[in-house]
Amino acid sequence: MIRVENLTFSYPDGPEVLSDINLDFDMRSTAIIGQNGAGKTTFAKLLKGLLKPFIGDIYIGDTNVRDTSAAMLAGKIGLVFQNPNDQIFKSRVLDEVMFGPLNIKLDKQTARKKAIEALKITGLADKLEVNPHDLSLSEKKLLCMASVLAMDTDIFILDEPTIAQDHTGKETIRKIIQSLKERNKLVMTIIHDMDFAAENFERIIVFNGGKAILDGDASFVFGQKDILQQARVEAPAAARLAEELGLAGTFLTEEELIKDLRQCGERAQL
Amino acid sequence: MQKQSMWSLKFSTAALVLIPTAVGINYIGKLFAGLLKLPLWLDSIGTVLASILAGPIIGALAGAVNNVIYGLTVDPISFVYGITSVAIGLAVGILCYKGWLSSWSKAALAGLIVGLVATIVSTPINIGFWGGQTGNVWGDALYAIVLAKTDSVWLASFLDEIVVDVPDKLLVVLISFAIYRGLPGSVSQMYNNSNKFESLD
Amino acid sequence: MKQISLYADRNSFVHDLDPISKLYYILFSILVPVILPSISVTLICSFLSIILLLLAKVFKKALPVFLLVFIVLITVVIIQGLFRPGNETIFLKIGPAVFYKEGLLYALKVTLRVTDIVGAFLILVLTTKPSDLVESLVRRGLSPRIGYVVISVFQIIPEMTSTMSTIMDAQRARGLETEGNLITRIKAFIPLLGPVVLGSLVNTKERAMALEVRGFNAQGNKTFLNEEKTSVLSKPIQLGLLLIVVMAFVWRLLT
Amino acid sequence: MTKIIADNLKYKYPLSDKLALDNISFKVEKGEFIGIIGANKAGKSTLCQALTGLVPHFYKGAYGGKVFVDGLEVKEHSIAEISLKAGIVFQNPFTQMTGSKMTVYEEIAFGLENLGIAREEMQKQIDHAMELMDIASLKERNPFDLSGGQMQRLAIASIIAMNPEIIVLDEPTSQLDPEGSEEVFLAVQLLSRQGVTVIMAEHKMEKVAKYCDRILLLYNGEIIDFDTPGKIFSRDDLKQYGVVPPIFTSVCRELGVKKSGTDEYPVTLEEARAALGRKVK
Repeated sequence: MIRVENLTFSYPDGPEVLSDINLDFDMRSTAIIGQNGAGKTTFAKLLKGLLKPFIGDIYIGDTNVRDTSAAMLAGKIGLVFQNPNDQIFKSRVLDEVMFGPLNIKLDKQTARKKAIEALKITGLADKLEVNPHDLSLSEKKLLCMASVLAMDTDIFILDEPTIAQDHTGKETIRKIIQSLKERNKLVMTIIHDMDFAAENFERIIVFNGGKAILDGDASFVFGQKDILQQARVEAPAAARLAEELGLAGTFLTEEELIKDLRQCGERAQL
Repeated sequence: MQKQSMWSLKFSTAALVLIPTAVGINYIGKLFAGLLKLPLWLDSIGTVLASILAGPIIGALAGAVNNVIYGLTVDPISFVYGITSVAIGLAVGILCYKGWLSSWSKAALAGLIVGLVATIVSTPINIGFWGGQTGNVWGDALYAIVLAKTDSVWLASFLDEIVVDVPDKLLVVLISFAIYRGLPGSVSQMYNNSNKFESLD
Repeated sequence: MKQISLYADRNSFVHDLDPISKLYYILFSILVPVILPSISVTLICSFLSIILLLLAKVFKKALPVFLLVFIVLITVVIIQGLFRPGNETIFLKIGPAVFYKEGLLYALKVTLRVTDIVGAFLILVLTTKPSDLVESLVRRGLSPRIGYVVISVFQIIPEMTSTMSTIMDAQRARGLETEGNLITRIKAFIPLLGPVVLGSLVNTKERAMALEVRGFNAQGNKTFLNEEKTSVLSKPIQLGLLLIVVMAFVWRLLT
Repeated sequence: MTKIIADNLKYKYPLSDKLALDNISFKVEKGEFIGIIGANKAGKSTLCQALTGLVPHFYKGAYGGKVFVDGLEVKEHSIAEISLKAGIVFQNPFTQMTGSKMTVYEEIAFGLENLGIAREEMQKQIDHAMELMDIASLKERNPFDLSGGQMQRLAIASIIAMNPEIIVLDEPTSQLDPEGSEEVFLAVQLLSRQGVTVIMAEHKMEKVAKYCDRILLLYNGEIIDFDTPGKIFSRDDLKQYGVVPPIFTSVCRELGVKKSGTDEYPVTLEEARAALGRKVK
């Protein structure tokens, strides 16, 4: 879906933010993790065509991002920004969600249909007529997700989706990611919430100092304790508990850990 | 709830904090207009919004502060035109209080009035300061023509200002009205300084 | 963070002066040429400002501002020279354009007056930290709340400007076109400005609360962290400037 | 010594027809570190604001019952008066900066200037607050140039410098990265050890379990429970209030492993290790 070749980037007069990144994105859902300032958001903006590579190339399908504009890429790749206040401007939830689809030249009927679908997935279907700024921060974040979902792109990038979400909100986002996967979309995220990343994403890439220093499935990545420490990334809670208990292997979720501990218990009883 | 007098000098903190925000909006409006290469200034949206939300005094203060800041940061001449900004703030606040900002057609009319007020206040300043010009290419071209034809500095200067100000203020008031109508209740009621909380005991 | 203030940090006796004396100087520069409206007086005042700008080592920073003003002044010279009512004496003929002496003299007067006033303001603006100016005024009775309002703009504008690029990105990511014909560009204005306005209005609530819990509305006298900047020269300078204004006035009455 | 007393507090925002807080009664003793948890819209922020006078003085609306902070009845005193007793820190560090000060040092001074504190005293209090929040090295920096975690610690320092007995924090780490969050938690813990009474609304249950003495569980504007982390997270019905306990607790609950000698499940990594370790080995 996406091919990144020898990508290097720096802002004018600034130091290098990304250096020599080579990555291929297949259909596996992918989480990019790493400290603030590791270059994650810049990377997402480059994929989205909002910034142009300094050196190197990015291909979305067969299109080189260099040869196209952000507005033209809008129908192919969706990016949900971190702060909903940076994009909400309509006075009705439905209008806000229809804005994107209308921009990519869908007719009004289709745009409305897609918008309502997206609002259903995000659990906001009963709020079509509400003023977006009367929503809570977590609902606003879901609204922004809906406004990108409605554009029905093949690729979705979510920037810190779980910030300000309580348990219910996280469950909703989990379901959104599931349904996107089922519809054969590539889902990517930039995230600090390691528990959520470990549970919901197949592939994890660790950024540190502008380089992709680790790349693999979640159990591989969270098993590399030394490299994680160097990138100052904390492993998911389940993995930390397993380590404290001296269990062999990497545990990503509560369920995996419980299963293993049960077996341990049974073995002890035998 | 009783409607408070529009001339009250007791401001809530929210209303005061609205002033720097309004100045910021003015600034950003001008910046975006420049970025999009629009042929107008659109640099008083914040002042107009402040007036609509918090009354003529806050609007006038926002106008004054706006020009003081411009004077301190870009162009000292702006200090002098602070009077125009104050007038815009007052005019919008009064019109709004009298119920003029209730429909698109009324808002458009209000925009024209605000443009006229701005022109009437600016013209003497233009004459005193520049001999009547505005620095706007189209306006000044008209000024030159009228001056050559009629010998009236006042008429020329007035027309110079009006062709620039009226379309700009009309659009500014309409944009502000559009934004205001889209505000949720929780934001728009924040700035009125309604007196007391009720008791549930 | 990018600063919007024009203040230039230098070492000079003008910088060391208190802001209030500089306000007196502005008053002086406006009043004297009004009281004695001759070209030579205005010329002297303008020169005085320019010399002070040079001594304060900020003349280079003043140039762009003067340039901005002079662009307008050029049109004044042209239009007044050509069309000013009362133009009689031909001064210069360039092709079909005829410049008259009366109009040009008038334009010269406007130019000098503007230079004088802009120069005086620039001395204040370029050599005084905005916060020092406002603090001085607050000490002299300006409401601290209004003082806060003025000073906070200097930080709020850069903050808002920096969200501008994020908003551009966010809306372009949703397919908004920001280039193209006039209609396209006009259509882009609201989706771009809307989030700044709404976001900043929502922020005013939290900022107002944060201020109130830090005693913004406390009764009683306020104190200041920084000591007031004073100079032994302040009083003599302020008195001297006032004296000149009064003398100019008397001179005007007598002659 | 009791620092906070809420007695049947009720509150309704203007333009709303539903009580945001209802029948809220509890007491907090000096030096306690209290966590407020609950789903979004449970009333956490409103309660935080009610402890510092913003509810009702800033919002107006309708108010009933009584709240005392350090002996002062909130309803009867201005926000400025209450701020000497109880300070509050919000979610977003940006909006808490006054925007009128050029350095960290001056930013902290803002509140003290408003209160009319004498200069020497002011400097002492600022230095103390900077040291507690570990930001003394940032003294001359522009507040807006700081990282999120640094800025939030500056916000806390600005409140601490005013010497309140109580500090209320409304989800202070929700916008920060893990590193910034940890910085803030450690700083707040330090405050609590100095005898300051801390009230913190928070979503990160792992942290709440680790740092808080007691937890107030809110749902729909009402108090469901107010007890130790062990007791709260051992409740069987937590999920129905939109709260999920730390993973450590769920794992132990699933395996039926309790803290030795109690009827509670472990809530922190250390407790879980201690309890499970016996089983694994």
